[in-house]
Formats: sequence, structure tokens, C-alpha cells
Amino acid sequence: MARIGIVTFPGSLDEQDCARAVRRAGAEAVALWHGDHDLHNVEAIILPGGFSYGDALRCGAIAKFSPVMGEVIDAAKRGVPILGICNGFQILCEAHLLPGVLTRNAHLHYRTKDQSLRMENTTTPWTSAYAPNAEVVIPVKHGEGRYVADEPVLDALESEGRVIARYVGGNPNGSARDIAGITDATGRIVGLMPHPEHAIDPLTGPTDDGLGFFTSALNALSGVGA
Amino acid sequence: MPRVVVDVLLKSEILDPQGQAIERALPRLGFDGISDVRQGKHFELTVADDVADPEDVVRRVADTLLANPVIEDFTVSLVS
Amino acid sequence: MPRVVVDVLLKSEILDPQGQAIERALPRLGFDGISDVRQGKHFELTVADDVADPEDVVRRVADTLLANPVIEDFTVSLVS
Amino acid sequence: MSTIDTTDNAAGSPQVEQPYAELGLKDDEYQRIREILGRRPTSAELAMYSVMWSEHCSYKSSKVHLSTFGDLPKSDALLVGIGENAGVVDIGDGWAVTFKIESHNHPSFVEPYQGAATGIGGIVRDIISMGARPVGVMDPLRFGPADALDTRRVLPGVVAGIGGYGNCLGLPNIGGEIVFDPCYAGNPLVNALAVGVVRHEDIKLAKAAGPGNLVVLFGARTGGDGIGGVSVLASETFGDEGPAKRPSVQVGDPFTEKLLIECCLEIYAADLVVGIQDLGGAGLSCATSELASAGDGGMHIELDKVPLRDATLSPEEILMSESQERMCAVVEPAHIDQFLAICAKWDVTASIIGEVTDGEQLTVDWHGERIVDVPPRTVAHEGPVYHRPIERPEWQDALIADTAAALPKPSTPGELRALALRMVATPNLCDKSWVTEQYDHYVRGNTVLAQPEDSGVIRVDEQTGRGIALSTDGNGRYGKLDPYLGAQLALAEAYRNVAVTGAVPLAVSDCLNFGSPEDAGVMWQFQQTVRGLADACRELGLPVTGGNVSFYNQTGDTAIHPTPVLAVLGTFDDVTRRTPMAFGGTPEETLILVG
Ligand SMILES: Nc1ncnc2c1ncn2[C@@H]1O[C@H](COP(=O)(O)OP(=O)(O)O)[C@@H](O)[C@H]1O
Repeated sequence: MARIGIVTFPGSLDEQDCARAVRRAGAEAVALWHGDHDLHNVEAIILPGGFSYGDALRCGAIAKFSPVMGEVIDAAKRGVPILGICNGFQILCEAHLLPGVLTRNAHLHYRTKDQSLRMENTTTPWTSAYAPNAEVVIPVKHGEGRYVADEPVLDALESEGRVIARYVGGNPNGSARDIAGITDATGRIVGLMPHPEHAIDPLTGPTDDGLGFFTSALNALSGVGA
Repeated sequence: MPRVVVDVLLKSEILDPQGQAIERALPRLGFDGISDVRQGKHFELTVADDVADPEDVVRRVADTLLANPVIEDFTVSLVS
Repeated sequence: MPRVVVDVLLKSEILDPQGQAIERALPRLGFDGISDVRQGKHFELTVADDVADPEDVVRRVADTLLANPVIEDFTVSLVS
Repeated sequence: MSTIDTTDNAAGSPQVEQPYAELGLKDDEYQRIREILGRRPTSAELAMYSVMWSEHCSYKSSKVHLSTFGDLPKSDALLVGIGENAGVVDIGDGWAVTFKIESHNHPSFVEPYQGAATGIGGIVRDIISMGARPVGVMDPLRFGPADALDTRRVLPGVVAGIGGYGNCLGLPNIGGEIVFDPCYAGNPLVNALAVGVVRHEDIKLAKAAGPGNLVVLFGARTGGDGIGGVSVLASETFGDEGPAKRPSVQVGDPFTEKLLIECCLEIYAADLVVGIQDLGGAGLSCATSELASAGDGGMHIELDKVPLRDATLSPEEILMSESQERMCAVVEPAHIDQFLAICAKWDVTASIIGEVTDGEQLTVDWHGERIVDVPPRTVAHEGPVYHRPIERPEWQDALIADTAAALPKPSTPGELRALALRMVATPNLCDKSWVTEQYDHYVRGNTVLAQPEDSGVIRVDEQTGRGIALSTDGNGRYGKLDPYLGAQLALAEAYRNVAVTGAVPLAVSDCLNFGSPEDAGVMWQFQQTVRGLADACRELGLPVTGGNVSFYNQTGDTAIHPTPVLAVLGTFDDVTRRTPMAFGGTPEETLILVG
């Protein structure tokens, strides 16, 4: 069975939800600990949402220095698929695995909302299960999700097709160009503000539209024949 | 036009969780010998030339809006 | 022991919604003639006596941890 | 020579004048302390008694009335009842649920963000101390008029504080209330509910048993927070010039509390504690005396072992400090290494501060000198009991006589339309999403219903779908008209809100928000409310599992409306059978009015 690792930092909150989503997709969820130098042979990694280290200073700023992040950065160089959700996205930006930074929402409030997104890049290991330009509803919940990068970076993201998902029907935080998620130059590392792990079952979420992120990974890994 | 700076810090007897989190992270990053880290807010404001006492105005702004006098102290200084 | 101050501000080209919110609130509170409000962070750190160049150490702390160079600038100064 | 007021010193200097009045103690209460001890109290003992005998901690005005709840018929579902940190009810399959509602009204008026945040933090620690994993929070709130200047200060701060703390703990916010009424201007009500789940065999109690067992303080370091907050804040009315004594407020750190939750759950899973107690109002004074009082022996504490954030604190201040995010556990020596290792794993500071003794006294030393030597029951459980004067207010009849019959009624479709529009636009009825969208209701992935539904519904067991429903309701205006019926109406509303989701109502927790108990009219309202609730609970077959009384919600002579806030818990065998309130999903649905 494909092994997908989920990191717990002190202050992580959504790791159980991610594990549930990974299992629902049919993979094995492997718990990774911030203080370990060990990735337990996982084939893909999720950095979950939450308030790592209390989000002191800036979201993700302290988490990027944890021992496990050293391993995650090495794994990224080897092409291991990595998904950062919300706080995980913030950590990936702070660790410079993804460009730009997530800043305080323009309206200055934490906001929870069932958000419509358009899936724009469906070639990554985390998004291949979606039809190109599919519209999905996945919750957002954050106080610091406004994506900021300088114009040349934004232009490069656009021209290289690296915006993987965009807010539609209203931008919940003032993100540049309605960006909800991006990928790196290799297309293996994805950062996303919305929470697909909260949309895997209409009983507990607005939809099950989020499951595709996890089944995508499973497909990518079984394609590799790992 | 005068530019005035306001620095706001939690009163010293009040818990500063942010400062503590930073202090705990420093040794892990290889920085030793740093203690008593406090995190506060820094504001810069431009005051119009026709305002008689810019520092005094900003002090009142700080007292009503920028700082919470129940838990915070502030300092005001003119930079230019 | 030397106390060092770090002030971190968003780069001028980056939108500062907190500063703007303050600026919009001021006229309602009866404060006129104040413009270009920016909100940033203020840190104070104590450096041990045996550290050779406290300002330099703190500059490195600011560069690695306290500020994010993608969007922020910082200044370091020794207060005592 | 030492400046510490030791017990020997106290025995030898009976004539020393002590500031008991400033600490909120009455003359007769101070005399009673002297009788109990057979000497004058040391300053540390005085600090302890004064905080523990405050209205807030001792329930001295409400006790005689609340005992009615204890007289309700036994419920099979009730595993732990009133008296513990929170009540526990059986929901089947070996699962139990603990829930409790508490007030943090005065602190939230003084400092809205931190007051509300620490309100959430405090109630969540009550849930942890029962051995349970917290799984959700709710926040019934009341403010002055929506357009009042002070509401603009208080409301955004309170909401941000509840969100800031609860979101960071990873607890879904599954409901609450926002009510505006002029009577709450200057006395906002910030009530907070937390709910947790626990397997029957894992339930923990706050008691110190087994001589030789160690007392461990763990969590945040102790600072000068809220010293005197309990006695000063909760037993003095705010005068015209604002708070009579400005206490230092408590600042919360939800990150530390999140670590504390995970640390405690890992400690419970390894079965490493004999008893456990959270630190809330009255801090260590409360935790040590309650643990010792509920146990079978005595307790000895070395106060200088308490990890401090501020080295200048005096022993009296350490005993009274209300620093947040702390717990106190009783641990067998054989388990202590494992206990401390789990604390270290979660980066939680822990310190052995004493041990259970086979004596009967609670003793506290400060650098080897004895500063406290008291029978713990007299501090924790045998405080003063008041039979306050009770009198039906003379304005009550006039108020009731002034019925709605005299009000103009809409008589044309146009007037009716205007009235309907006016009603939907009132702050009390309008959309609350500006508030609720600041709260995370998705975290943990078990929220089946949350705002804007009538009840919050949480799945407890993923395999079977077993779950719970919770609703909080209150109506101060009904309470003012008729406190007996008003309380019953509030309970009935919460009960209905739980029932309409498809859950079976099972138990009640309440937060009773009132004016000054020194006002006979307020005491009448209180007595009527408690009687009304007890009678209704008997009728509905529901136990009261615990709750909270908040007195002194008044400005000058004007009290808030009597505002009991009721929380009803219901259970589901299978939450997939919940009924949401939305309709219109399928064509030709029929709308039926029932009742
Ligand atoms: N302070 C609050 N915190 C969380 N949820 C709230 C709060 N206030 C209101 N709600 C939720 O918003 C919804 C609508 O509230 P309200 O308009 O008072 O409804 P109702 O009149 O049906 O009780 C309910 O689900 C309620 O639980």
C-alpha cells in the first residue's frame, strides 16, 4: 500500500483529518514527528494545517527549522511529492520550497467559508484526479492566507501554469490574482490554502470534492510502481 | 512632514507567548546567549506640517488606538 | 547586558492592510492630518555579555528568523 | 531576619492587623478563620482563604439553592455529577461525554480579547481534567445595544478572542448565541461551553490519594497574572468610575494549552495519574486544597519549587496567581519518570512541588519555612454558606401587568410587511455569520452540524456513527418577567433545539448570570430560576451535571436581567440520521407546523 507521511508539528491541528482522507483514498497514513530525522520510507508527504509553534512571529517561520523539515527539504530535492495545506503551505513558502508568502487577510479577520475553486493545473501528483477547470467547493479557514509575491514571480507562475487552483465567486482573503494554490517548477510540490481534507464526506464537510487531492497522490504513486 | 514612530510592548509583568516561542527557537538555530525576547508592535505615521505638536498628537493616537493600556506600554519618538 | 532592538516593516510596495485600517479609523476618532500609517513588528532581545558583536548577532537573527526578506525590511539598533 | 510570615510567627503575634477586608473577607469570615486555625492566619493562609471563600470559588450565596439540583431523581446516564470539574454522562458503547458551561463576564469587559480567550482556555481545562479529549466549544454571548460605543469595543474583541483561542486549540465551534440588550451594557456576558469525550474506564477525578504520591505542577510557568482577580473581580461591583481595583489581567497562550491537551492525553493513555486538577480561578490555592480535600490524606507543598516567569513574586502571590495553561497531577513515584518524559516530549514544563502525606493538614513551605498549615476541607469545601435575604421586587407586578396587549398591532398588509422587515433587520435576529465565520467549525472532521443549525452535532465514533448534539439557549427578557417560567422556557428551547436535530436529550449544564446577591430582589430571581430549572428537569427526566454561577453582573444598583443560559446535551446512535434545518432540497416538500 502507498505510504503517505503526515507531519505533526507542535500546534498542528489537521493531521488526523489528513490521515482520515489519506485512508479514505486507499493509502496508508504514516505519522511523522517534527523532532525526528526520519521519514519512515514514505513516498509522499503532507504538511497539515494548524498553528505550528503557535504561529509565533509569522506563520510557518519557526516550523521550517524543525529537524523533520531538513528531511522534507532533502526529499523535495529527490522529487518526493509534497502537499502543504494552509499552515503547511505557509511552511513551504517560509522554507523557500515555494515562492512568495502568505500574509494577513486583507480584511484582517480569520475567516471560515465554503469556498468555490477552479482547478487550473491538473497535471501535478496532487491534482491529476480533477478535470481541467473543474469547479469544486472546499472550505477555507485561516487568518493569514493572502498570497503575496512580486510581479515577476506572479507572471512566471501564470505563464508556467503553476497556479493550481484559483478562488472563484469571491476572494476570501485578498490573494494576488485570486491564487488559492501553486506548485513549484517541478510540479511535485503543491501548496494550497483551502482544506481538501475537510471535504471528503458530505456528512462532515460541504462536499467530497477534496478527496481528489488524495486519490491523485495514490494514482501518482502507484503509477511509479513504488 | 514629520514622521513619528510608536513602539508598543506588552507590560513586563504580562505573558508574552510570542517572545517566548522565539526565545525557545533560537538555540535550535544555533544562536546562543540571547534571552528575554519580547515581541511588540512598531508603527510609523506621517503627521501633517500644520499640526502643532506632532509627538503629542501621536501620543494620544497611541493611547486611544495603537496600544491597549490594560496590557501594553508604548513609547513615541520623532524620527524626522 | 546589551539590549538590542529590531524593527521589522513590510516593504513599501507591499500592501499593509493593518496600517490602512488604522489610517481609516483615525478621522472617526477625531485625529486629522495623519497619513501613511505602517504597522510592523518590534523586538527587544538581551544578548549575553560574552558575545563579541551583539548587533551583528542580532542582525543575523533578524535575517534568518525575525523578518521574511521576501516582503519585509528590518533595522537593528543597540539601546543599552 | 526573615520577612516571611510563618505559622510560628502568626502564633506568636495574634495582634497583627491583617488586610482581610481589602481581600474581600467579612469580619465574621475572618473570625472564623482564626477559630479554625486557633491563631491568626499567616498572610499566605489569608490569601488562600480569601480567594477560596470568594463568591466565585465558594458559591456561598448560591449553594443553598443549587443543592436542589442534587436532589433530582438519579439518572442512570450520570457517571459523575455536580461537584467535580465537569459532569460526565454515559452515551453508550462504553463512551462517555463531559461538558460544562462557564462565565468569563467581568474579565471580558475589562479586556475583551484576553478575557474571552482565557474563558475558552479555562473551560477546556475543566474538560481535560476529567480525562477527556475536548472535541468542541460553544459561546453564548450577550452585549449592550449593537450601536453603543462600548459594544464596538467589547464585541469584536470578544469574538476575536474566542476564535483566536479556540481555533488555535483545534476545537470546532459548533454554536452559541449573540444577544443585544441595554441591560448588558457595562456587563457583557461571555459564557463558554466545552465538551469532551472519554472512555468510561479513563475518567479522572480531582483527588489526592496515596501517601507518598507526588504532586506535579505542569504547563505554563507562574507569573503575576490576575492576582486577586478572583476575589476582587468577582466580589466587588464596578462603581461609576470603572473597576474599583484594576487587577492585572490574564493573558492566554493557546499554543501552550494545545500542547498541554496532547501531553495530558498521552499521560492518560499510559495511565500515569492518580488524580488531576486544572488551575483556574484561585490558581494553586484552589488546586492544592481541592485535591487534598477530596483525597484521603494530607498534602505537603514546597512552594519554591514552582517554576516562575517572574522571580519577584511573593509566596502569597504565587498561591493566588491565575496564570493560565497549568495543571496539577498526583503521580505515583514509580510513574514519575515516564510522566516527566511525556512532558518533555511535548515541551511542557513540569515540576514536582510536593507530595501526598498521611496527615490531615495541607502544609506549604517557602524555602524551608512553614507558611501554611490548614485543614484543606475548611479552605475548599467548608467555606461560608449564606442564606441571603430574598424578596420579590415590588416592581414585578407592574411589569407583568404591562402586557403586550397595549402595543399597536399591524392591521394592514403594509404594516405587517414593515414590521417583518424591521424584525429581520434587528441585531438580535439578523444573520450572525460575521461572528460565526471567524470560528473554525471543520477542524477534527467530526462536525456534522454547526452554525446556522439549531444544535451543534458532533460524531464521537467514526465506526458506528454514535454522536452528540448540543444547544445553548437563554432569554433574559422572559427571565425578568418571570424568572421561574423564564428559566423553564430557556431550558425548553435548548431541549427542542436538540430534539429537532434527531437527538435524544440526555443532560443539562447551566450558567446562571445574575446581578448582586446582596440585593434581595436579585436573590429572589435566582431562587425562582433554580426552582424553575429543577422542576423542569424533574419533569423532563434530565440531570443537571454541573454549571456555574456568575453574580455581581450589575452597574451601580442596576442588575442585568436574570439570565440563565442552558446547555442541553443529546445523543445519537448514528449521526447520519441527523435532521438539518434547511429545507427545499427536493421539489414538493411539505411544510408542516407542529405543536
Ligand atoms: N456566539 C456564537 N458562537 C457560535 N455560534 C453562534 C453564535 N451566535 C450564534 N451562533 C449560531 O448561529 C446560528 C444562528 O443563531 P441565531 O440567529 O441566534 O439562531 P436561533 O435564533 O435559531 O438560535 C445558530 O446555529 C447559533 O448556534
